[in-house]
Amino acid sequence: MKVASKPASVSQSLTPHDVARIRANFPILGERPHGKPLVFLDSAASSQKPVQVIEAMDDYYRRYHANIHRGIYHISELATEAYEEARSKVARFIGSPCAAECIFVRNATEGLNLVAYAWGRQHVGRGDVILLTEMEHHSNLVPWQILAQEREATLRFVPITKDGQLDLRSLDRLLAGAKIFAFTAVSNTLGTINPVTELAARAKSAGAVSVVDACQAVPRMPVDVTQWQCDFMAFSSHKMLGPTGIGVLWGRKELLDSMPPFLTGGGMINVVEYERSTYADVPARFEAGTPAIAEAVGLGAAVDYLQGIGMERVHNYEHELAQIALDKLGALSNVTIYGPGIEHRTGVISLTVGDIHAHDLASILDRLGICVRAGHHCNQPLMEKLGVPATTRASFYIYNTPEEIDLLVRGIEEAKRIFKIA
Amino acid sequence: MKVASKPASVSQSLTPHDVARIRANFPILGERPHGKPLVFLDSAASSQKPVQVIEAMDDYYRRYHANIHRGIYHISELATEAYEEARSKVARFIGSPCAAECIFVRNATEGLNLVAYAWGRQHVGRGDVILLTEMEHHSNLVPWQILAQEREATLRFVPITKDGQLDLRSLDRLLAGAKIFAFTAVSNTLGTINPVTELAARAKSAGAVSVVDACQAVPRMPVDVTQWQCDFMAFSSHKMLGPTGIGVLWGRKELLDSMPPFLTGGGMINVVEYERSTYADVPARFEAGTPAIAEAVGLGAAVDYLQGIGMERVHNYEHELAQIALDKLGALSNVTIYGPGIEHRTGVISLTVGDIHAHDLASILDRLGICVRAGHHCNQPLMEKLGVPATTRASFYIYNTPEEIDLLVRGIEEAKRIFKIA
Amino acid sequence: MQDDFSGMEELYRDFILDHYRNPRNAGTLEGADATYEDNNPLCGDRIRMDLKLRDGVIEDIKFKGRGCAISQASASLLTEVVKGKTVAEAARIGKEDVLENLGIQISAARLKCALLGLKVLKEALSLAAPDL
Amino acid sequence: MQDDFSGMEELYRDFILDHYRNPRNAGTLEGADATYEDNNPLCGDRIRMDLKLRDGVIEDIKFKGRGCAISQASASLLTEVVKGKTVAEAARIGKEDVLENLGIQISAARLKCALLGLKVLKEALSLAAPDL
Ligand SMILES: Cc1ncc(COP(=O)(O)O)c(C=O)c1O
Ligand SMILES: Cc1ncc(COP(=O)(O)O)c(C=O)c1O
Repeated sequence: MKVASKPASVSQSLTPHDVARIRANFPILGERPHGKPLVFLDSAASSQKPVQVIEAMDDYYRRYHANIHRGIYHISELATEAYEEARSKVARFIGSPCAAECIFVRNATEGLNLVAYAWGRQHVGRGDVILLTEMEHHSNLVPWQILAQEREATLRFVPITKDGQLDLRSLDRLLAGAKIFAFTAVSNTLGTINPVTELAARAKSAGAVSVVDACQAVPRMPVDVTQWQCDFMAFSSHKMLGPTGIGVLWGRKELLDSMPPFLTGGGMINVVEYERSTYADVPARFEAGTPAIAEAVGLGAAVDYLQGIGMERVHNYEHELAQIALDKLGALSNVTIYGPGIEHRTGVISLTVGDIHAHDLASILDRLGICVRAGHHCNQPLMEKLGVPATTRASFYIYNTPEEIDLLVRGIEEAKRIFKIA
Repeated sequence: MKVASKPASVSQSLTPHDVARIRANFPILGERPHGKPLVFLDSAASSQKPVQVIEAMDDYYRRYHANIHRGIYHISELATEAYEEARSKVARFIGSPCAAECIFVRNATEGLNLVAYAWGRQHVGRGDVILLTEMEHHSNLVPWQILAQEREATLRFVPITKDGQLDLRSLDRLLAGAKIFAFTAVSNTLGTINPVTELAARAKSAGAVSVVDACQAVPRMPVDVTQWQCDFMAFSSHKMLGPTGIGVLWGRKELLDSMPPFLTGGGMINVVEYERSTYADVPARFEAGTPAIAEAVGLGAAVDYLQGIGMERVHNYEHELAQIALDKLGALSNVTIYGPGIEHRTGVISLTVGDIHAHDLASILDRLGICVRAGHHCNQPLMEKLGVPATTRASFYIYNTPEEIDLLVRGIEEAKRIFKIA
Repeated sequence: MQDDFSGMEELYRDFILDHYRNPRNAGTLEGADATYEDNNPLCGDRIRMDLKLRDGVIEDIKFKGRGCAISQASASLLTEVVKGKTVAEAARIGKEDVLENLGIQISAARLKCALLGLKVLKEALSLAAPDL
Repeated sequence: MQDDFSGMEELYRDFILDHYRNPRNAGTLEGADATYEDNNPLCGDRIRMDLKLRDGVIEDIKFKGRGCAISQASASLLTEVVKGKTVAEAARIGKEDVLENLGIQISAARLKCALLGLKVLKEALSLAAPDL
């Protein structure tokens, strides 16, 4: 790490000492798969959890679990408060002026579907355009395909450049007639950081609502919806130190207020008669049934943890790791790295090694205790575009170290030896 | 408890000793709200969790959390196995011949919506009938209202008798033209146990699919879909000792196989191109995005725990508690109990006390550490039918004791004193 | 066991029970200038208020409702307080005033009950005097 | 560090790498009696097989695919095994046979890779000889 020589950035990033302290909070880092220390380089798929998050949920179940909202007794009041407090924490974390703008869903995927169903079905008609990009995760692609099929709408795609950035030269033409522009803030395959503020502004000028897939952004960088000026944004708890089973759809209040319910049942109603019902205000309107209460508590603890570090520092540290990784991996023969240069990307790095298939590489690394993802990363069409069947992806987070990058480099060298590649 | 005088039933129920051992597994029972021992009589809303469940999830996060399915490394394989093993446990628990018939959803509410969207939108058209009952929870009512509105279909309701049972005399007439018959196995307000096997068979004869809301049944009695011969069944983990954030939709394989996807995105696809996609087989087809992995592990542990006791014994013990409660509460002046006699019901008891509103009663009981639910129990139209704005509901589970019923009785007496009711 | 309930006897004081059982200004108004009804969806409490104004003064007010002692007594008390007041005066009544009138400690879960009447009154006022 | 990989060198033995890099019976067949293609959606491995039968015997077989060394080598090996066999013989080939031919230990996560070729072969056979 070049920290020592860059004093200005020290306070803005994590020191080895900080990282050591962080690592001590993650019990799983003590595991030894195949007898090797765990080197977890798959946080883009799902991050690990600090004890603070695990214990917050544990504590919830041991001390104050009860169904929320309709309970008058003490522990139900505590549970209700904790659930709503988690919503407020999330809202503050993403710069939302109003907690009611944060809907708890299962994961980002459900959040994106919610928009496609509840907003999309209301506004998208025959011949309308839905604009996406060529780097979307299946979760920000398939829901729009289905909407387009149902409504005979047209899908368009912002193309990507050779180095994996959005090619915005024809954006205005593509946006013409668009009702929706859905795009990712950060590519989960290429690591590309997209210019969200610009994209949202241009969507608005064209009369389209902007839907931001912030799955890879919220865990890794300061995100502020007020600054981004987008309309909807979805992300998952499990990628940002929080539990599985919960995610967030954020939406501008006026838009959410105008939308019909999607999933219906207990908790989202106002008056129910046998034949018809009226519905509660947001956010309750979009949270049918007993919600993921313990998970909200866990997500709140994850937000606290990240805020305790500071998202600027999280982002800068990951950037440093990305720089080191690009330098070291880029120096290896027969290694191809996809995506843009360091100034446009975050710590998600996809690569291929000679003719070694990604699965074979991942299997070999696994034996060294190194966890990477191999495959299409829910980006099948992008893989076609890149002309590879699959890539191996290493992704870094606050608990990773430069030493782990060295282990990755050695692992790749070993794979080359086994596959008899120079 | 009359256990001592009924030796035959001892082995079929729980002894005070068994219950004491069970109670020791539930950390929350050591809480002292308002300085009083916790008397938790709201398990119908959400049950408490044994350490076995809490620790299974804890262990998951501490030792082998990773995203599932696409991971080649060791901990991802462990997570994938644990997730699928949970599915198998659930399938065996409900007598399903095939694990793929169990779809993990967030809660029963989402499961019922899934049927309404994916099966309903495909099969229900103008003038078709959707048959429900007058005792359905909002979650098994509102999704069908919306479907009926969209498709100009007709809702019908099986009426209830004075004592809160289904009045089946006109069932054949009501079923004429029905595409769907959705009904609860056990009423969450009245405690009524419905004759599921008969209802499902009569739905089948009439050409309707049967959709069973088993939220209150699966936690409390042996449930076997092969014996019930129903088509779909939904239930929630959080009511059966498991975590929040997960539930199950069970469906007959042929039906699930024939259904289009509902939520779409990562994990539920086969081949994705920019313009179109093909979808995975069930159950993956209905599980879009990163699922509730830790929650599945927790649910699996809950199933193990319940099976360790045996569902016959769970059911019988609850029946005993219900009997005791009906006897003691029924003997109080100015107390009205809703629902059928002991032979048709389970340990969910709704009551009113003089002109004391349910919320006031619940507030008073809360000060004694007694947790009961007050309100409409997501059964607003049923409340209208019963002619009360709200009831107070006490519900019993394996960790409750006859002594806690005595405390409830004393609490009600105190409320009457405060409200100056004889 | 009695001492367990100090908080409860405090909450359900005689005058609360009296307002609950004998609500003041109960009923509806023929030819009201404004009528508003709302409910608390989570618990089902419901309150409707009818207002008659003359020269900016609340000449008459009636309410109808169902729900817990807290919500009904609170609404009943409120009608007593605002009757004869100007619309402007009534519009200035806040949460704190309502809680002070009730004179009891309300837990978070019951706050909505205590304030439902006030919410309905405010809406009715803004219907009756939209320019306010 | 070499000893870390005993399992890996075992898995990626020379003949596996050889089949991966020089797949036998690679390509497609003009006028095939049956063609089947499948993929493993979770990882993207893809295999297509073309069969030509004569008198119940697999006269020719070709495969085309992409994916990991395990899936491609396994498919390549399989084509060698079944070529010249009767349809009935080929239909009897099971998972165990495939794994035995590979002669290596496969972890749970990679099992689908190793068996994709077999799955495609079975489907192609049932297309070519539906009565079997
Ligand atoms: C009979 C019944 N159906 C459906 C539900 C809804 O369950 P959930 O809120 O877990 O989706 C409940 C519980 O509230 C219930 O008791
Ligand atoms: C960019 C992006 N979008 C969407 C998703 C879907 O997230 P989830 O599976 O949590 O719904 C992911 C993660 O897999 C992602 O990286």
